[in-house]
Amino acid sequence: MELDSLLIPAVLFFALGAFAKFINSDLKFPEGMTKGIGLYLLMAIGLEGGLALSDVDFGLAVSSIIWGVILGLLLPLIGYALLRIRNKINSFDAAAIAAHYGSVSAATFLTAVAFLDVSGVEYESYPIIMMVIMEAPAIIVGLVLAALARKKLAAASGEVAPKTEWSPLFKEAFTNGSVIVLLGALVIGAVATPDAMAKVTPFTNDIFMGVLCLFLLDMGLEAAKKASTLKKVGGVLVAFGVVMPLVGGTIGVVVGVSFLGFSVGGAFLLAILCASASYIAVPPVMRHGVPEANASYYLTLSLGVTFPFNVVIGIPLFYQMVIMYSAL
Amino acid sequence: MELDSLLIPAVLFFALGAFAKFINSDLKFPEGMTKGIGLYLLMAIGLEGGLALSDVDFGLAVSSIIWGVILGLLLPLIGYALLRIRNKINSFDAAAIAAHYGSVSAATFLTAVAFLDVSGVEYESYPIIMMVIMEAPAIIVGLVLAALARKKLAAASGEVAPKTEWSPLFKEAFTNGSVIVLLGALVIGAVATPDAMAKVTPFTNDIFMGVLCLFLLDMGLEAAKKASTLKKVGGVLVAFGVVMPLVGGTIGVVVGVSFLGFSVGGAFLLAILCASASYIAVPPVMRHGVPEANASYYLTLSLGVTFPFNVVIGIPLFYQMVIMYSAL
Amino acid sequence: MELDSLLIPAVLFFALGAFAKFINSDLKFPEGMTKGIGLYLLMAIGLEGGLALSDVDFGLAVSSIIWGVILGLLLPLIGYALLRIRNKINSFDAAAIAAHYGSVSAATFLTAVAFLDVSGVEYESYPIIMMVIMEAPAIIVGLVLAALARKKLAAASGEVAPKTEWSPLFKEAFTNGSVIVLLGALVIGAVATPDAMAKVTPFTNDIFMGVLCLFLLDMGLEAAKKASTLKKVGGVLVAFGVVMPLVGGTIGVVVGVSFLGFSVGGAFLLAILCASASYIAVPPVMRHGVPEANASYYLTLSLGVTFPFNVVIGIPLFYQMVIMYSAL
Amino acid sequence: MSATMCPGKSVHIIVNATFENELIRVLDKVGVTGYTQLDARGNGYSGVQGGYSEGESNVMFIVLVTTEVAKILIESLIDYIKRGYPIVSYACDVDVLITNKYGKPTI
Amino acid sequence: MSATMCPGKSVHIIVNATFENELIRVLDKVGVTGYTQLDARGNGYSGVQGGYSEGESNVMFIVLVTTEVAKILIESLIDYIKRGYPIVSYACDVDVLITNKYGKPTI
Amino acid sequence: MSATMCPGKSVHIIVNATFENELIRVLDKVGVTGYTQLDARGNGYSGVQGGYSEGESNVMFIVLVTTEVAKILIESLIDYIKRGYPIVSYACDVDVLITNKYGKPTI
Ligand SMILES: Nc1ncnc2c1ncn2[C@@H]1O[C@H](COP(=O)(O)O)[C@@H](O)[C@H]1O
Ligand SMILES: Nc1ncnc2c1ncn2[C@@H]1O[C@H](COP(=O)(O)O)[C@@H](O)[C@H]1O
Ligand SMILES: Nc1ncnc2c1ncn2[C@@H]1O[C@H](COP(=O)(O)O)[C@@H](O)[C@H]1O
Ligand code: NA
Ligand code: NA
Ligand code: NA
Repeated sequence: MELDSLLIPAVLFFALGAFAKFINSDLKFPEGMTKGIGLYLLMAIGLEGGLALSDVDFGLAVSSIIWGVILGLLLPLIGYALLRIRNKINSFDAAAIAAHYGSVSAATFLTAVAFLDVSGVEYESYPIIMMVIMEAPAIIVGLVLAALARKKLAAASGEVAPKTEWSPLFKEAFTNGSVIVLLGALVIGAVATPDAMAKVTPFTNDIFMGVLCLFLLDMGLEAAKKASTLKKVGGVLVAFGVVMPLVGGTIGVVVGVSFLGFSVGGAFLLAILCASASYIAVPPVMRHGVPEANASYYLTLSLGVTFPFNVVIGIPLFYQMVIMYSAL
Repeated sequence: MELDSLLIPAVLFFALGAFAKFINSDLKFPEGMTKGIGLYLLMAIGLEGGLALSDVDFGLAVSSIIWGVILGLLLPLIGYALLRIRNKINSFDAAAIAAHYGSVSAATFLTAVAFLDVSGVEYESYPIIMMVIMEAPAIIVGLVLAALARKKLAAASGEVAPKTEWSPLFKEAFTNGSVIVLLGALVIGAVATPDAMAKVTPFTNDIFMGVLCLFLLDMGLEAAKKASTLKKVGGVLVAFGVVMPLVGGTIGVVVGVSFLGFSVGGAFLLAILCASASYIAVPPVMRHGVPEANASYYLTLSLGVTFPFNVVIGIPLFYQMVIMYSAL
Repeated sequence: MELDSLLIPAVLFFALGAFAKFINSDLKFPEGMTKGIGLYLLMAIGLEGGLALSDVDFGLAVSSIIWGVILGLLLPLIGYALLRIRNKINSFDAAAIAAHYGSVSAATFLTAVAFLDVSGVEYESYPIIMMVIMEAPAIIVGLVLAALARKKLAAASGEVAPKTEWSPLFKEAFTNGSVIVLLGALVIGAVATPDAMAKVTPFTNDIFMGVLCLFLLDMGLEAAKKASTLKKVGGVLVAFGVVMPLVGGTIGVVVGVSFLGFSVGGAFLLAILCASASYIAVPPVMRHGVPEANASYYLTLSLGVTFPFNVVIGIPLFYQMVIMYSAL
Repeated sequence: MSATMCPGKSVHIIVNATFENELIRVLDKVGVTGYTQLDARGNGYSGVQGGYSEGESNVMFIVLVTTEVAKILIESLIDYIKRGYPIVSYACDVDVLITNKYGKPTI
Repeated sequence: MSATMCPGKSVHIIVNATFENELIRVLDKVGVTGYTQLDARGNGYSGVQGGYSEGESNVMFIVLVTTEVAKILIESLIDYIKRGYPIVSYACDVDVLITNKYGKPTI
Repeated sequence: MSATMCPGKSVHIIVNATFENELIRVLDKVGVTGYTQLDARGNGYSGVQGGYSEGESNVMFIVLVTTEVAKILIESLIDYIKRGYPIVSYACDVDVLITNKYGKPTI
């Protein structure tokens, strides 16, 4: 099983991309291509989730949403605490990084879905809803932590802390493009007539897995490029990039199985959501909201460390973890 | 029926795009993506039309072409007359805008096709041929009207009007990229062997509706962006952007049902052609041919007013109109 | 048959692109689109080849690889000799051009595949492997020929020849993006489970032919653009652009039928590989490795002369040649 | 140069693409008559901006202004930097063609 | 600067992308030795050019020329503007590296 | 200009896109503090670079440097050209805003 999971084409294309970068190939995607594919993937997964919503248990959907908010608030706090141990990482960097880990990575999620599809394992659509939900709370926690840090710094130097303009920052947390496409497609998938949706399925479903392969090829290139700058980031942060997904994933397993009663597939997807770190939606918000933080830290960590870790180790690991924990 | 028509995914994605812009989301398509998708849509619709040409009645095809030319000449004249009432809009702007409304919008046409497909209504392929035909006459009328205006202006100020170089302008009317792809694909669809075409169908047909959704998502973004600059354009022009499609669409209904004897689906598509305004092919030609006109006027009108009007109101309206008029 | 072969949609779209350029249409693909489609095509053909590898005869596969290397070394030497006849073309230009003709054009190969598919002719997967193999040897021959020319020139002028840094150049020969994607997809197609591959097929197989049409539309535009600068290149080189594919293709027919025992389809594809000239992978390597050569020569030749020659004349010609030669 | 050329400044501002809209607001406040935007990549103290995502792309603004407006614009940029935002900027003496089809001042 | 640098002008021309080919014809007529083109967006009297379609994109040409050719080029541009076309242009004193692999004048 | 502006040079380097990484190595060797890259098309003695493939695209580097570093940089470029590579380059006097959020020298 474990080895097999690495032999799904999506993961192999990720490895191919990383390999190409490793041997210094000139392989390069045209600008905008990956962003375009990313929009397609969000749209497709959203429609798929929306379609599935018709069979959804309302009570469980509400519980999922509540748990999504809780996890979105809890995980960045844990991340911040881990990063601030022994004061190695400054508060601004810690706040910005923590926000990334409280949020989610759609690419990791989709690779996990590919893993389940290929293995023939069923899963609920609640985790897709949770993916939409978990973005915003983590961003808000990150911004609040940074504001507190700013206050403390100002107090220490006897100055008045500059006032943070919250409203545009909060707005960004709720209106970023990924969330809109995902949530919008979810709603459209739910309200459109089945006949109409059937016309859309060849695009959003049939060719999905192949497109994902192309996407992960470029992700492999980019992750390897980021990984090649790891030494600038330092050992403490790299360690965090591995430890945090383990912590988050484990929490996800427990919540998925014990608190939400998901099937193996569903709990596994929730674990992946908790383990993954955003690298598209959150970075721009943190650039604006926490300009004091070093942007290369969070991009390197989430794309160069945590994303490959989850794809290669996290996916088979959390799958086994769910099976074992469910069997307890 | 009416409400249902708005629930087809393509229209919903258009609304999603407009909504994203409305709440100031940072959602953005990578440069070139929409243009690329547009090329695909033209190719696909052209091939589809070409395939259908084999079952076509030759006499009716010729009548359709003749009517295409007539409408392409007539509509911009009507548009110009409407705009020049009470002399509120200067002649150059009126000429340039009129050309856009005599021409057609492939995106509106495709949304109408999606509407028919989802509703399970049949339609002939003649309107596709007419779509190709209607581009050029309208452009020429626009250029001639502008040349007359130039002459009049020169006469008024006692100067000699600068000579218009017609040939490069006419050339542009017939060789613009959209027309070439559409017409070329039409011919290819007609001459290629059915076996060969069968290999192309999964790309041009099966995934078509899904790609259209993605396209309309970006159209929604752009239309809303344009609509947000409406006040610069002024009330008279905005009113024209609503009245002209009503006039054009009504003429289309009459011609389609009474003069060409199309089915409900076919007459409806012709009405949409007449009601729609170009926003890709005509603007560059008018930039060159009528540099005196204000480019932001015609782009704002066709994309910011008439396109959304047709998608949301025109499509269900003209469909009802065809049904009622046919029943007379 | 001959005429029919030109009526496959892919070739017709190529012609449409050339026609559009010919009438000076403003048709233009957005930047990056063709490159993106090219990556898709390489990925798709690689996976397809990899899937087919399971039924492959190991001995014949090894022979194919060996013959790939031999042809990759032999063809550029023949090309160089032809170009240097009567000393009309300088050594650097000849070396750089020869490398292009020893290498291959995936677009030509895919058009040939489309031709076979539409004609319902079977073919082996060995030529796909050979396509991967033939890139590198030709590049190396080109670089060595240029180094020799440099030495001779230096000797003639009494100077010491500048030392060529081989290792980065050789590296480029083996690590260029096209080779990596093609070879990588081949391996992935071979090792991935059939179930997993089945999920990818709608993307890599079903829509393939349609995507190829779009690709060839742009190739037509570009080839015609290049062809319009032919007079800068001169008669000798243009003649070479037609003669060399005839020589290469004939060699390919003989090797395919007599030495490798391929079926008609397989031998035909090998002939096309030998007849075609690279226009994506080799140019950048020659820019670096033979900066003395004129880059516009080799781009104009391979894209403006040889590519259209192969698509329009070479494909039906070599197909007939294989049939006749096999019947001997 | 000739009478239709008028001396001015071209102010170049390089900024991460996520700040594009914000910088446009800064320019609007200063009241420039226009600006040109170029998508850019780059390298500097914030590391390589390779163009992969918006957060790793730059935008370069070129703003043609009179010497007086240049001063005001640069003061605004310094304010902006002091609020913590990273931009790189430079100015250059140029001759601006003031003939235009609108008959309004180009700078 | 050093002897391999030669004083000249860089003439910058910003024009709507639909006029790209036309402007190239203008440059060809003037007989410049080369030019560089950058895809651009922008804002000015014609409104925001956001890059959505060709009609809403700009191209910026940079042309390196001698002071004499600069004059001729700018005259051509003024002619062009007078025919009704909107362009924005500015010139800048530069030192051009004249060493090149072709042994021909760079400007 | 004001005290926060410091005179320097903007060195512009136009090179075929296939040499992008090589040129970055040249810049790194000279030890510049940063650079900005713009994707470009163009025309010159090597013919039209229309942007179709990497081999037919240009990149324009803009490097802000002190007058001293400019000299060193241009020497490196001349070396590079002598090795057979085609680049076009020019330099311009500019005032660089030296205030930055890193408190390190911009040039
Ligand atoms: N010395 C320089 N010359 C040209 N561009 C620079 C220079 N330093 C920084 N930049 C540009 O400004 C951006 C931000 O700089 P920084 O904040 O130092 O990372 C970089 O990504 C470059 O595009
Ligand atoms: N003051 C300015 N500074 C820099 N670029 C400008 C300026 N004014 C106009 N432009 C550029 O020139 C284009 C056309 O200007 P306009 O004709 O005024 O709309 C704009 O889209 C900008 O890219
Ligand atoms: N006179 C010039 N002005 C501006 N850019 C130039 C000039 N000459 C050459 N270039 C640029 O430099 C590139 C290479 O020039 P060349 O090596 O002469 O072909 C061209 O593609 C242009 O982008
Ligand atoms: Na997470
Ligand atoms: Na119309
Ligand atoms: Na060959």
